[in-house]
Amino acid sequence: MTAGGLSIRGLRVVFDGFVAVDGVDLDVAPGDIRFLIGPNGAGKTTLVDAVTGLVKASGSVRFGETELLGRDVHRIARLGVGRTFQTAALFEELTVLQNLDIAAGAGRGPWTMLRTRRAVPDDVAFALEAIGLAGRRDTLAGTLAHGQKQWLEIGMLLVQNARLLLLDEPVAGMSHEEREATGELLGKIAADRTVVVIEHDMDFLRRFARTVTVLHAGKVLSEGTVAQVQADPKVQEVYLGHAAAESEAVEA
Amino acid sequence: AKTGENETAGGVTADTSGDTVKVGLLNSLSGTMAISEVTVRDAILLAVEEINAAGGVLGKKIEPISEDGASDWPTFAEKAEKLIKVDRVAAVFGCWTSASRKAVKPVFEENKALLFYPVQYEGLEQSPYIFYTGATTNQQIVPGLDYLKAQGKKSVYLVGSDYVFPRTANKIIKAYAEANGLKVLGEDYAPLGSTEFGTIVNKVKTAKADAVFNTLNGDSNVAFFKEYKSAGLTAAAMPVVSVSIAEEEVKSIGTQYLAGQLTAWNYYQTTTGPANDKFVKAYKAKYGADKPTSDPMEAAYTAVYLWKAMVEKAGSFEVEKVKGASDGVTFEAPEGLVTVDGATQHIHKTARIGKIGDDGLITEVWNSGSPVKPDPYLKGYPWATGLS
Amino acid sequence: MKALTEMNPRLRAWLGFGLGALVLFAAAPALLSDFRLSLLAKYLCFAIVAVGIGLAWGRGGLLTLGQGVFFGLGGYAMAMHLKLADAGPGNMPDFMELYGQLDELPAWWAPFANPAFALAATVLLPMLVAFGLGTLVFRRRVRGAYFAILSQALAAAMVILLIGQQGTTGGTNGLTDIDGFFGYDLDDPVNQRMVYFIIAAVLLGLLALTRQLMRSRYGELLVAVRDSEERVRFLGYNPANVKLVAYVVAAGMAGLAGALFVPAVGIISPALIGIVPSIEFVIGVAVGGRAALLGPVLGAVAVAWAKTALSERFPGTWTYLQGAMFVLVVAFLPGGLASLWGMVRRRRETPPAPAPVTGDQALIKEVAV
Amino acid sequence: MLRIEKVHAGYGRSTVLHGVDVTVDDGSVTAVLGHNGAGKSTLLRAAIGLLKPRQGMVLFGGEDVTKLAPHERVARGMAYVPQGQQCFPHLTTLENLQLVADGRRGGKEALASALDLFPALNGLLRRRAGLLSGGQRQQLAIARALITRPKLLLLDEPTEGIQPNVVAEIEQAVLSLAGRDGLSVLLVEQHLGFALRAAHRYHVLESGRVTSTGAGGTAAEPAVRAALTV
Amino acid sequence: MTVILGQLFTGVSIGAVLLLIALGLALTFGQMNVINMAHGEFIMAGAYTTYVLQQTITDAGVSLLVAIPIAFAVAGAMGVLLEWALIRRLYTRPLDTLLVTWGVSLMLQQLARDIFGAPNVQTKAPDILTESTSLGGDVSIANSRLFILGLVVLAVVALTAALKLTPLGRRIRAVVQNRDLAAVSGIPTGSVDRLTFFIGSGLAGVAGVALTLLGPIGPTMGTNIIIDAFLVVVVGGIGQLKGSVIVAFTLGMLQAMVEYLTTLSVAKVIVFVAIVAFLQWRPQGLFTLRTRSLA
Ligand SMILES: Nc1ncnc2c1ncn2[C@@H]1O[C@H](COP(=O)(O)OP(=O)(O)OP(=O)(O)O)[C@@H](O)[C@H]1O
Ligand SMILES: Nc1ncnc2c1ncn2[C@@H]1O[C@H](COP(=O)(O)OP(=O)(O)OP(=O)(O)O)[C@@H](O)[C@H]1O
Ligand SMILES: NC(N)=O
Ligand SMILES: [Mg+2]
Ligand SMILES: [Mg+2]
Repeated sequence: MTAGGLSIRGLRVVFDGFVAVDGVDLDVAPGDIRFLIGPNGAGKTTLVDAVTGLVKASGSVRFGETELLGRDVHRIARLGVGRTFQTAALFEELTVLQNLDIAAGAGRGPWTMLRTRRAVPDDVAFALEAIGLAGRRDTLAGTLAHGQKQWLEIGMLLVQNARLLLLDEPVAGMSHEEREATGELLGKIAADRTVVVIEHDMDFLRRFARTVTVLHAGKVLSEGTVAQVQADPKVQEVYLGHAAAESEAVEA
Repeated sequence: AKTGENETAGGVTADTSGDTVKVGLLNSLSGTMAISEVTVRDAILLAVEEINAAGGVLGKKIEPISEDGASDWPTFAEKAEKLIKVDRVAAVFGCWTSASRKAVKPVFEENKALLFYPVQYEGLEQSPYIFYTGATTNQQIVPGLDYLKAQGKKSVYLVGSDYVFPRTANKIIKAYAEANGLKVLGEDYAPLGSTEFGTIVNKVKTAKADAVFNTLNGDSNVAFFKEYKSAGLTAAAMPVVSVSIAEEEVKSIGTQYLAGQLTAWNYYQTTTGPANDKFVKAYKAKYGADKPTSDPMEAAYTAVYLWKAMVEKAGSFEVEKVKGASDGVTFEAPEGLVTVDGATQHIHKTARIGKIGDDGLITEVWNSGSPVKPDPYLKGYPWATGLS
Repeated sequence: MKALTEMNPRLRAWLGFGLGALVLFAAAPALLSDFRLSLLAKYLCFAIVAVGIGLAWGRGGLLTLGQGVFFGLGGYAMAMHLKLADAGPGNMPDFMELYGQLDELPAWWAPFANPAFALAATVLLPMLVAFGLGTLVFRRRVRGAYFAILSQALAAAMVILLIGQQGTTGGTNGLTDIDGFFGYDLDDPVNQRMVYFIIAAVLLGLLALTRQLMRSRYGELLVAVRDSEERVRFLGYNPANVKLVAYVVAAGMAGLAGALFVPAVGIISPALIGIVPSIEFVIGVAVGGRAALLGPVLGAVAVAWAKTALSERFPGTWTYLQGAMFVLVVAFLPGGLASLWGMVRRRRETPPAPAPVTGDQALIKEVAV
Repeated sequence: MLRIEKVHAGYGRSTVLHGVDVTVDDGSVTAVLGHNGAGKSTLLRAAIGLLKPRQGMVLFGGEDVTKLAPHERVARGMAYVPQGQQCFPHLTTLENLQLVADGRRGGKEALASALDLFPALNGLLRRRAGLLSGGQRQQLAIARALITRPKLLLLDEPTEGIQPNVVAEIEQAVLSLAGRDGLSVLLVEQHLGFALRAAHRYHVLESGRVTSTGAGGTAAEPAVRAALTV
Repeated sequence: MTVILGQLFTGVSIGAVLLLIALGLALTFGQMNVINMAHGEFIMAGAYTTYVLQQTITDAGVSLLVAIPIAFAVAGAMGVLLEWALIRRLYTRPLDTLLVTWGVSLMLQQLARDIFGAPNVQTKAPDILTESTSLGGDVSIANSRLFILGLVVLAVVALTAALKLTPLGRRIRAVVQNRDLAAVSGIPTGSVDRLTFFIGSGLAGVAGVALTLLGPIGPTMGTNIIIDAFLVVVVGGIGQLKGSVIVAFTLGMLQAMVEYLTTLSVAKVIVFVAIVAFLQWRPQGLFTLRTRSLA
C-alpha cells in the first residue's frame, strides 16, 4: 500500500537574491530512511520547508503522483506529508493528549469536531506508549523538557498518519538511550512510509540511515550509502572534518 | 422583600413624605460633554442653595441628587429612570445635547415625571413632561439670521456638529434662507468631539461666503476657531455667528481667536439688571471670581426658580398639578423677565446678539426689545411650513 | 467542596445550570424591584456578548475590540422592526419624518417590517459581516495586535457611518422611544419582566452551547490555533476557518444580545457600539476570567453592575473607582474573578495542576520571536 | 568559581530541583549529564538568575549572587548560552553581537575574536538572525556569550544542531579557553564523548538530584553510561 | 488650483499631527508591544503643562518653547511611573496592556478634571503662530501647522538618531524580542524598558504642546486622536519607524482629499476601508520583518 516515494527535480529556493537551495534533484523510495546531512546553512531545512509549502520554490516536488509545489501548507499536509521542526513547535497550553488528538484529526468532519472526545482513540493511545509519554498524558506540553517535546512531535507525526515523514533533527538534545529508542521507532515506522531525516549526529546516522544525501551550499554534494558518503573526501572536507572523521571511524 | 424601592406602575409619585423634597440633577460629569455640563450642574446647585436658604419650597428643603450622564445617551436614560423610580424625585434638571434629551424623553413620558431642559435647541418638539427653559429656534436662530440679513449679508456657510440639533437647525436655516434671498454656499458636519478642521475651513475659505453660521458643539469649536484664524479668516471679513459658544467656551478658546465674532443667545454675563448682578455675584462667590456665567447656566438656574414658582402656585409637588399651574408663571431671571407658556411648556425669552470682546466677555449688540413668545414648530413663520 | 470537584463533569454542569436557572428565574425576580430587574436584563445582554468574546478571545486568542459593531447590527435590526411596527403599516418612523429629507421609507428599511426577516437578521446580519471581514482578515493572517486595532477601527468607522446618516439611522440619537415588542406594550412592567425572562433563557442556552463548543475537539483545536497557528497548518487544518467559526459565533451572540437589549432598554444608539463600549465588553470578560466558561458572564455583570452602583454612589468620582478596578483585576489577577475560585480550592488541597492559562502567548511569539 | 548549594527550584507548583549541589573550580570544566527532563536546564537557569531558587544559594567567586538579576551576574563575569539556538531574530547577526559588545571595554576586539572562532558567521553578518539556519544560530549564540569575556561560561547543550567539524572546533575552543584564560565552564551536554573529553568533573542529574559524580575524561564513560541507564 | 494646493497642505499637516502622536506609540507600541491607551492622556499632560507654564511665563512664545522640554519630562515621568507600577508585570501578555492602560486613562482624565476643572482651559499662542504665510495668490498656509511640521521633522530625526546611532535602539529591540536572552546577555532589561517608555511617553507630551496650537485643552482631548495614531503604527508595520512616517502622511493626504470631495464622515470610513484593503495586501503592515520561526 506504499503511496510512492518522494521525487524532487531542480528545486530552487531564493531569498532576496540569496540562493539557499540551488537545483537539487533527490529521489527517496518508499520504505527508505534517507538521511540528509550537510554543513550548517547548507539548505536542508529550507528543502523541507519547500516540500511542505512553507517557502516558495521553483522546480518540481512530487510525492507519488502528486505535485506538491504551489499548494497550501495545509493541503500538502492532507496529502500525507508530515514534518517536525528543528525547534519544537507544540501547542504549549494543551496537554500531551490534546496535542496528539489534534494531530490525529485533520480529516474529521464537522460533526465529530463539535463533539467532545469521549475516549482516547487507539492510534493516540498507541502513540502515547510509543513515545513514552503515557504517564504524562495530561501534562501541558509547554512544561515538557526539551527532549520530551521532540518525542511528542514524533508522536504527532505518527497519529497524523503521514506517508512521508520529514524529520528535522529529531534526536537533538536526546540522551544516548533515547536516541536508540527513537531510531528503532523510526525503523518500524519506515516499513510502509517514506522517511527523510536531517541529522548532525553521526553515530545516529551510522546506526539508522539506509541511504544518505549530503547537501552543501544548496547543492547535492554526495549521495550513497553511509560508508560511501563517509569516505567521500569532499564530505570530510566541508562537513565531517578530518579529525572528527578519524576519531569517529575509530569508535565505530 | 424587594430592595426597599417601592413604586407603582406607570407614573411614580414623588416621595415628599419627609421634610425635604428631592430633585434630580442629570448632567455629564465625565466624558466629552463634561466640559460644558458641569457648569450647568453648578448653576443648578446655586439655585437650590439660594432657595433652601430662603426657606425651601412649600416649606421643604430641596435635596439635590446628582447623577452622571457620562456623555452617553443611554446612560442618561438609565439615570433618569433611577432618579424617578429609586429616588422618587419631584423633578429632574439637566441634559445638554439634544441627543441626550431624546434618549430620556420616553422615560419621563412613560413615568409621568418632569424634566427641565436648560439648553437652546432645534425646536420641533413638545413633550408633555419636559419644560424647555433654553431658547427654541425662533428665540435664537431666527433672530440670528435676521441680524445677518439686516447687516446686509447675502450668503452663509453652515458648519455644525453631526447630530440632531445642528442638522435640524440647518434645515430651518436653509428654509429661512430660501425665503429671504440668502444663499447657502455650503454645509459641513464634523462628528461630536472632532478636532480636525483643516478641510472644512479650507472649504469655507474658498466658498467666500459673507458669514458663517456655526452650530458646532463642545470641543470642536476650539479647533474650528483656531483653524479659522490661522487660515487668515477674520471677523471683519467673514464673521461667524455661533449659537453654542457662551462665556465658558470663549474662555477656553481664547479671545486671541474669537475677538469680534458674533453669538446669538438670550443671556450674557454682561446683561444688565439687578437680577443678573445678584446671580453673577453669587456664582462667583461660590465657584470663583474667574468663573464666568453663561446662557445655559442661567437657563438652568432659572429653571429651578420656575419650578419652585409652579409648585407654589399649584400648592403641590404633584406633576399633573405643577403642569396645570405652569401657564403664566413668571420669574425675574438674570436675563430679564421670563414667562412660562403653558401650551408649549417653553418660555418667553428675550433674543440677543452679542459680540465677543477682547476681555472674553460678550457684549450685546442687538436685542429683541421684549421677550419673544416661544414657537417650537415655527407655526408663525410661513417659510417654515413643511419643516415638521 | 472536594466532593464537588470530583463530581462527574456532566452532573456538575447540570447542577451548575440548575443553580443558574434558580438564581435568574426565581431569586432575582423575587428580590429585585422592577427597575433593578430591568437593569439586570441589560447586564445579561452584555453577558451574552461576553460569552462570545470568551470563546473568540479567551479560547481563540482573537482580541476583538469591535464586538460593539455586531451588537449594534443586531440591535438596529431589531429596533428598525420595532420602530416600523410602532409606526404602523405604510408609515415612516417618527424620527425620519422629523429629520429626514425623505418622502418614503428607504429601500433597505423595508424588509425589516417583516418580523421573521428582522429576527433572522439580528443574528445572521452580524454573522455575515463577521464572515466577510473574518474571511478577508484571517486568510491573510492578520492577527494579534493588528487584528485588535483593526477591529477597533471597525467600531469607530461603524459609528461614524451611523452618525453621518441621521435621516435614515437616527444619527447620534440612535433609534429611541421603542415601546412595543411584537404586540406587547413595553411600558407594562409585566411585559418588561417577560423580556427579562427571555434574555435569561437565551443566556443559559448560549452558555450550554458554548460549553459544548469549548469542550469539543473544535474547542481544543481553537486553543491550538491560538498557541501556534502555523503548526496547525502543518497538521492539515486551515486555521483561518477555525478562527472564522469562533469569530462568527461570537458575532452572532453579540447580535442576538443587541436585539434583546432593544426591548429591554428601549434604545439603540451609536454610543452603545463604538470604541468605548466595545472595550468595556472585553474588560468585562477580562475581569471575570477570559478562559473560563462562566468568567465572562460573571465579569460582564460585575463590571456593568459596578458601573451603575459606583456612579450612583459617587457621581463625581466613580471613574476613578472603575478605572482602578480594571487596572487591579487585569494586572494582578490575570485569570480574572473566576480564578479566585480556583485559588481558594487550591489553597485547601495541593495536587499539582497546570499553570493558569494566560491567553495571548501567540502575540508574544508573533511579534517578538 | 561557582558554587551551587542545596538549590531547590521549579516552575509554578512543581519542583524540579531537589537540593542540588554543584561546584565549578577555577579554570575547570564541569559537565552535568542526565536524561531529558532531569532538570539540567533548570539548574543553569537558576545559576544565571532566570529562575529564583526556592531554597539554597548560588555563589560566584565567593560572592552570594542568589538575589542578583541576570545582567548583574553577567557584569560580574558569568555568561550563559541557553538551550535551543536562541537569538534576537529581528537583529542582524552583527547587531546580535554588537549588542553585547556595546559599551564594553575591549568589546570590538572580543567581537573580532569571537568571529574568528566561527568564521561561518562572517558571511552572514548582515542577515537577520531569525533567518539563519539552526546551526548558524547556535554558533552565533556561543559567539555572543564569549564576547563578554566571561570568567564562567554556562553552556546548555552547545553542540546541538552543529555540524561535526564545528563541534570539534568548539571542543577545542572550550578546552583552550579553559586552559589559557582560566575560563571555568559548566557544561550540559548529551554528546557524551565531547562532554567527557572536555570535563574535569561530571555530575549525573536524575529527577532533580545529583546521583553520581566523578572525574572527567573518556575513561569515565562506562561509569557514566551505567549511571544513566539505571 | 489654490484649492488643491490648500488641501495638499492640509493633508500634510493632518499627517504631521498623526505622526507626532504616533511617534511615541512607535516606541511603546511598535518596539515594546505595549498598547498604551493612556498615551492620549500623556498628550493631555503635555498640553496642561503648557497651560501651567503660562501662568508664570506670560510671554506666549517663550512659554511655548520652554514647554517642549518640560512637557517631555512630565509626560515621560508619568510614563516611567506607569511602566514601573503596571506595565512591567504585563510583558508576557501584551494585549492585556490595552485593558490596563484603558483603566489608567479613565483615572487620568478624572484627575485632570479634578485638578484643572471640567471645562477646557486656554493657552495663548504667540501671535505669529495664529497667522498664516502667503504663498502668493490665495494660497496661504497656517504658521501653526508649519511649526508642527518642523517639530515633527525634528522629532523624527532625533528619534532615528537615538535609535540608529546609539546602542539604545539595538537594546530596545533586543529586550522585546527575547527578554530572557537579553537579560542573560547583560542588558539591564528593566532600565531599558523604563528608558524606552520615558522617551515614548515624553514624545506624547511634546505632541500635547503642539496640539495646544490646534485644538482644545481639556480632559478628553487625548481620546479622539489616539485610535488613528495606533492605525498609523499598525499599517506602517509594527517596529518600523519609516513605515509610520510614510503611512501618516499618506493617510493624511487621503483623508484630506476624500473629505474635500465628500464629508468628514465618509472620508473616515473610506480611510478605514483603504486600511483593510491594504492589510489584505500586506498583512503585517507596510514594512515587515519576517523570521523563519513558526507562530
Ligand atoms: N528567509 C530567508 N532569508 C534569507 N536567508 C535565508 C532564509 N531562510 C534561510 N536562509 C539561509 O539559507 C541557508 C540555508 O538554511 P537552512 O536552514 O536550510 O540550513 P540547514 O541546512 O538546515 O542548516 P542547519 O544544519 O544549521 O539547520 C542559510 O544560510 C540561511 O541563513
Ligand atoms: N517553564 C516550565 N514550566 C513548568 N515546568 C517546566 C518548565 N520548564 C521545564 N519544566 C519541567 O521541568 C523538568 C526539567 O526540565 P529541564 O528543562 O530542566 O530538563 P533538562 O534536563 O534540561 O531536559 P532536556 O535534556 O530535555 O533539555 C521537566 O519535567 C519539565 O517538564
Ligand atoms: N440642544 C443642543 N445644543 O444640543
Ligand atoms: Mg536546519
Ligand atoms: Mg535542557
